[in-house]
Amino acid sequence: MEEEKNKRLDPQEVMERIAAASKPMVAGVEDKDVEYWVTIYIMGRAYKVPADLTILTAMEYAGYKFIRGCGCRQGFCGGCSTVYRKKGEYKLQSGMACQTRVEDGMYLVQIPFVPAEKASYDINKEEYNVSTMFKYYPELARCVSCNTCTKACPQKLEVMDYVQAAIKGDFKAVAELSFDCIQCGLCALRCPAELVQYDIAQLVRRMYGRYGSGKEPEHLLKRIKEIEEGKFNQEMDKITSLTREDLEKLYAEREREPD
Amino acid sequence: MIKKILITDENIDFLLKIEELSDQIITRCDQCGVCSGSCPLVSEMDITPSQMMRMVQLGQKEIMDSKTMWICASCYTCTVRCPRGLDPSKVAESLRQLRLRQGLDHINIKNIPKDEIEILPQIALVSAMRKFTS
Amino acid sequence: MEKSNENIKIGVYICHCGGNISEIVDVKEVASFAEKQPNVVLVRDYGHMCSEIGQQLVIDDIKGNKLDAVVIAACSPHFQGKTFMNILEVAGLSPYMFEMANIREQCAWPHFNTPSDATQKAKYLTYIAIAKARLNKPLKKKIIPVGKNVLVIGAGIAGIQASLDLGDAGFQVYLVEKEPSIGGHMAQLSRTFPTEDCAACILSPKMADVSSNPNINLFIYSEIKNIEGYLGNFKVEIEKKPRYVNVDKCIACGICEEKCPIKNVPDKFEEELKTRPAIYTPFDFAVPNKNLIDPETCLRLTKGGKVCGLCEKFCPEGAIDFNDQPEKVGFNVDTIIVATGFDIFDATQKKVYGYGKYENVITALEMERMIVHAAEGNPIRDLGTRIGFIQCVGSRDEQVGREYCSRICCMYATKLAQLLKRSDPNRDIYIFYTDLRAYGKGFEEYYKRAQDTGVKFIRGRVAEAIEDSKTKKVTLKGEDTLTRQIIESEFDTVVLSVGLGLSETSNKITDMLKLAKSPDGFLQEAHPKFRPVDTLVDGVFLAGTVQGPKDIPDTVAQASAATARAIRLMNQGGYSKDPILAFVHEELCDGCQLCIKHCPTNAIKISSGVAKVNEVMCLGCGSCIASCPRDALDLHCYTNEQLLAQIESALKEKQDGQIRILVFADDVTSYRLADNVGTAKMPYSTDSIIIRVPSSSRITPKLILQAFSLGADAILISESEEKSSPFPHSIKVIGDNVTKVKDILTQIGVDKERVQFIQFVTVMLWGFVNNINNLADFARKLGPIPIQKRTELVENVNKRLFGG
Amino acid sequence: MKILYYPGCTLKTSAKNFEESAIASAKTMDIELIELTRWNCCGTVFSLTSDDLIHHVAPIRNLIRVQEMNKQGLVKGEFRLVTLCAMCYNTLKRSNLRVKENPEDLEKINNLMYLEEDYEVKVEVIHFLKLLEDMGFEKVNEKVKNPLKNLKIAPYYGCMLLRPKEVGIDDPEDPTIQEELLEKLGAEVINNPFKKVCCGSYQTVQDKNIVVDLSYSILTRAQKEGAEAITTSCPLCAFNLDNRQKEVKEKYPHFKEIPVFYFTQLMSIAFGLDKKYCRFDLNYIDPEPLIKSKGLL
Repeated sequence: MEEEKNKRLDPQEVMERIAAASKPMVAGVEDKDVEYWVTIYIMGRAYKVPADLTILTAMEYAGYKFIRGCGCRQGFCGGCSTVYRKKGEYKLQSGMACQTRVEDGMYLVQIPFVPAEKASYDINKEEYNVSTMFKYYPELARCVSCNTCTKACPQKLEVMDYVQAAIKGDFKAVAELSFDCIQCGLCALRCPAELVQYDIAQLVRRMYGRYGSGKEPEHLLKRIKEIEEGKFNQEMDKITSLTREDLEKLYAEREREPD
Repeated sequence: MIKKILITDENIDFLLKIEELSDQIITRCDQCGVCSGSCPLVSEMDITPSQMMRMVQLGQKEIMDSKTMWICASCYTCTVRCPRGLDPSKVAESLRQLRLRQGLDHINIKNIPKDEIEILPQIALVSAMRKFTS
Repeated sequence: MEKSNENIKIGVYICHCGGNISEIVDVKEVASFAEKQPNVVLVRDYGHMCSEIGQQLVIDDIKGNKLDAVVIAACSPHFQGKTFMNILEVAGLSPYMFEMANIREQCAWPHFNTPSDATQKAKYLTYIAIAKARLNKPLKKKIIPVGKNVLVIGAGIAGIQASLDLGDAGFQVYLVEKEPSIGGHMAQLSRTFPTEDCAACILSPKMADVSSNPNINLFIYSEIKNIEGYLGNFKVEIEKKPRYVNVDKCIACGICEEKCPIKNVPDKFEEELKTRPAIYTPFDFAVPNKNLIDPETCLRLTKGGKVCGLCEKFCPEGAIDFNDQPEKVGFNVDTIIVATGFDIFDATQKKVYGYGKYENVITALEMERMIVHAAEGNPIRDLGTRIGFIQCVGSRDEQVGREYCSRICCMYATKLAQLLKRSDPNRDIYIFYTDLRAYGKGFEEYYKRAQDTGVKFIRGRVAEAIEDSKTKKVTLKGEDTLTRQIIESEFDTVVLSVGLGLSETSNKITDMLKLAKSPDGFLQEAHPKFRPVDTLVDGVFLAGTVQGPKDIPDTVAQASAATARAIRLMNQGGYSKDPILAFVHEELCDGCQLCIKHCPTNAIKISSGVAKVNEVMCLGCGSCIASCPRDALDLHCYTNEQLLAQIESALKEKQDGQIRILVFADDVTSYRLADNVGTAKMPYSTDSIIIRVPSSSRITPKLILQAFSLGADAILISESEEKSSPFPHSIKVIGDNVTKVKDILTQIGVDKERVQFIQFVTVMLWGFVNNINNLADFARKLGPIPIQKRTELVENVNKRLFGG
Repeated sequence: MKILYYPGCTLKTSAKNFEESAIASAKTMDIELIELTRWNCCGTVFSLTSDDLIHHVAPIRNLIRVQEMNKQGLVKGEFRLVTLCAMCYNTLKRSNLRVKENPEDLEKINNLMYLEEDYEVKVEVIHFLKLLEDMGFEKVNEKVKNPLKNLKIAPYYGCMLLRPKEVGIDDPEDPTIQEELLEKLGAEVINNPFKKVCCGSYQTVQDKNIVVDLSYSILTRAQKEGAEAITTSCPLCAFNLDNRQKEVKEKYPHFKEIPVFYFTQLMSIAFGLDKKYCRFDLNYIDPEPLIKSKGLL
């Protein structure tokens, strides 16, 4: 019955509930204040948590301390990849713990880190052509274009398309399609050909950035010129001459977003 | 050293597995040798394609240690010439898959020499991966 | 004179069969039951009806009491049926006024463990036999007049042998050959395996006999335009192609050949290895050994006017006649022997061997001609020292659509190889084979002789041949599968052992005579084991390679066999046939022609607006009857009326709670199978009554529905399995009939499984028993068909069956 | 005539010379080759095991793209897909045939690709050579401005265009389609008996001296028959016959190099198109000296 109630809410009401739930829930709010509850299973163990939390906050509510598997808490660092299954569905889905709402009967487990091997190379010494990519990641040729990676991507990127573009040597397409990749590793986990799509895309983006785009990074160059012209020397000297206490005071009063 | 073989139906499951994978009635091959005579790569092989068919017929698992099915370039010359209308290339593929599907790659793609990778076109790399890795 | 069946006098005899029947069935009870039946004037029961005394008993009764029909309840008609039919004939009655009730194999024996049921069933079977006898007609055996003329198509060794046998036996032979000389492919051969006697030496005397035999009318250089009709009445039209040489005057002196300016016409007889002039004799020992002019290359015939004409000028006998015209000839024959022979496989189709592209790749037939000419001292070309034979070219090869083995290539290759080796010992000769088939008499010894001569045999099929464009030598690539090594070696000459295929002319003949082809493309014999030279068309026989690849001894044997089979029909001047033939109730037929396509031998023709059955061609299967919406078609001895009477009497005495299964059994297989089941004493449900028909395709959907409406609980249609059935497409007809019945049953709400169609072979004893018992249990479980539905079954049956 | 065209990955990189010369010569024949949108790998090499479906997903998705382009009106009722690379042709056509003959496999593949529309098996995969043959090689002859007089060419087919029989564009034992095209271009055609022998294909990755021996026998036999150059229609054959001549030279020092063209390059020259379309820089053995010696450039 409880689950029925959640479903019928219209989006506006959902937003309000998330806002209410996101109040510093972790800090000891009594159970009676919480209106809706759901049961979720973290690595098979059941926990009763307020209905509208994200997986991340729900796990924290359940008592988990995050040493790894959490980072920006805003969905762009790719640290909190999670595999979950909604009640009654057969599919294993994946997403970012900090971006996915809990639902009643959700079974989930965190995959904090994907142990893929990133090739080491010096981008300056590499030539700008297809064989460089195959030199470091020959397994790219194993792609069977089955599109499983696209289905796993929390950022909704067209992962298969950028892998195929890589094989074709269309580096511009790879760079653009893979730009928003947060390197969460979920695509690599699902790939039947055992590729590491995001490492390949990273190499291509670096090559494209260095050789392919042909556009210079104006603000970067402008800033370097300013530094070389000594625009900030005076301010730097001021900070380096401060004592430890002054620095701590400065740090405490710094302007930052609320807890 | 001449080996004695046991003609029993014990190893029939090996034959049945290959027949199922390749969708060929392998017992229909009457060993005429046209596939071996037609194969462009037969000189590189340790056993000839017709002998490969024979060993599958008798369910001899030692065929898995031979390199014949790895030398096959899937050129289908045997397919268009087999008087019995069989397809030895499918039998070779099934033998390869039997090994690959256990997760044992035939080549280690990491030690393909770098200078080779530089000149090999994608069509070569993709085809080789498809045939030699699981 | 024909009595109407009201006052027909029937005598009924119940046989004890020495206890076989009387120990189970109460013969007295059956006898008293029979006495009460209308038209039964006399009933006897006796220990051994088939004995001398028993038979005399019947003869005296017939004469004494002027009986019109006789019913004997005893063993299976297949056992003593013929004996009793002969008695009727002896006593002056038509044998078709006799009916038999099978109360031994199909009653006493199988139901030995239920004597009372067996007795009841014996009564039913006798009751049914009487009902049928009441409606029997005094028919006579059909005598089909068959004269003594036979057409032999094709004058190869098969046609020659058949013609000589028939000629010697005093039959008129019309031998038609499309080539300008008789002899066929055998004339082209050098020697023949395994005895190596020279083909020409043993063939030419036979060819001479053909021309000298008075009974053989040879139509040489002629083609068959049309054949119509049936056994005893085949109308044949042939066209004699113009020779432009008067055969009587020509003495084949050869002067015209010297004078003729055209010298370069490729000679088909020499497999185009040599050329001939426009006016030529087919070959040196040709019969008739006369010249003819080739219309396509003769200057006069192609250009007309006064061009050339040298042959006419120099012919000492004035035999040249440029305006010779094709001549049509027609005649009638009684039987036909098809001996149109084979064509060798067109080796250009096997591109991988390069025939036609590579100079030194030749066919075995070309090699035959080369050996002949080499033996005469003027070889056509130098064959070099390394010669390779490739076996199975166009045989055992699905890539060219020819799966069969041509049987003779292994032996002719072994022969050619030895001849070549012996004529020049330092030649290296190799034969590439997969299976060396030396199966015949003396073949294995001949194969050993080849090995002694030094011919080497490589077990492996050649994969491809490649010619060196400069040296013209041909490299053969293949695998020696015995040592699993790859062979790649050069040869001066490569000989392709080409297989055999049906000859082109045979296709035309096949269409005219509507003969069937077996999957390998050759003509289909009536039965591979028991009628190997017959065809399914009565009076047409096969001889030689037209029926399949074979060597000369088998061909000659088959030719003589075909002759014997033809003589069997022609010898007594007539051929008697059972009167079980289809006929038309002319008053009911409106000439709608629906039945025509249902007759397997298309024996039905429309004449003066009404269908007419050709009694010679009719097989008596009855499969046409179901197709007639107006029941105009019927079958003698198994008329609708008779079958209906049998069905009614089978179901009449059915009490409530009882069930009755009707089994329609085809006489060739199912009925005999039922007998075998009885002889093996294998019990089955006594609720089943077996009714005998020539083929179950006789049982029309209407009859089945009527049987259901009369109270049948389930019906089993059983027919001989297609492969061993004498009736070509009965299985398909029965299938359609049963489907129609099942649809109607479903429409009316009766379980369609009440009618079953099963194909049997005479050894499926358990199959027969289980089917009947299962059907009986099934019917018992379902219970009888409600009365209302039974009447509905036969309402507007025609509309349901034929629609519209 | 507008027709959809599937390039294949190698034609976009190391075999650009094949693609550009093809597009240019097609345009001269007023055939507009429209590249398929969002095409992916053709799924080479056609998977031969009966129970394997995943490897047919890639080719079928390409064929779905043809459906999409028709629905979007980019082409009207044009369900033919032209391929240039023989390997792509073989894989796409055989997969198409596979799903046509096994509807239950098609259903599984359609279910797997639920993000795509269902494939309705309407697409017909044809090769550029077959397209030209169907249009009639005389039309090619009409466009020839610069006939390849006394340029002795031995066409090479390899395997994927001819075998197996159900997809072959010509007789597997005696192909003549390239010969007819080259004759129409004015070249002198040489028959190389090894024109249908395999080049070793992907073995070039695992053990290149297999390829070295095969190319050596194919090339020397062509030279023996008098050929001055080879034509092919597959980037892998081109690589094995052209680039591997380096290793052939090392193993057989007396071997004389011989240029390997794509047949579309010869078409471009015969049509008198600008040399830049042929991208001879991508041919390993530089063919320009030969062409110049014939006065064709």
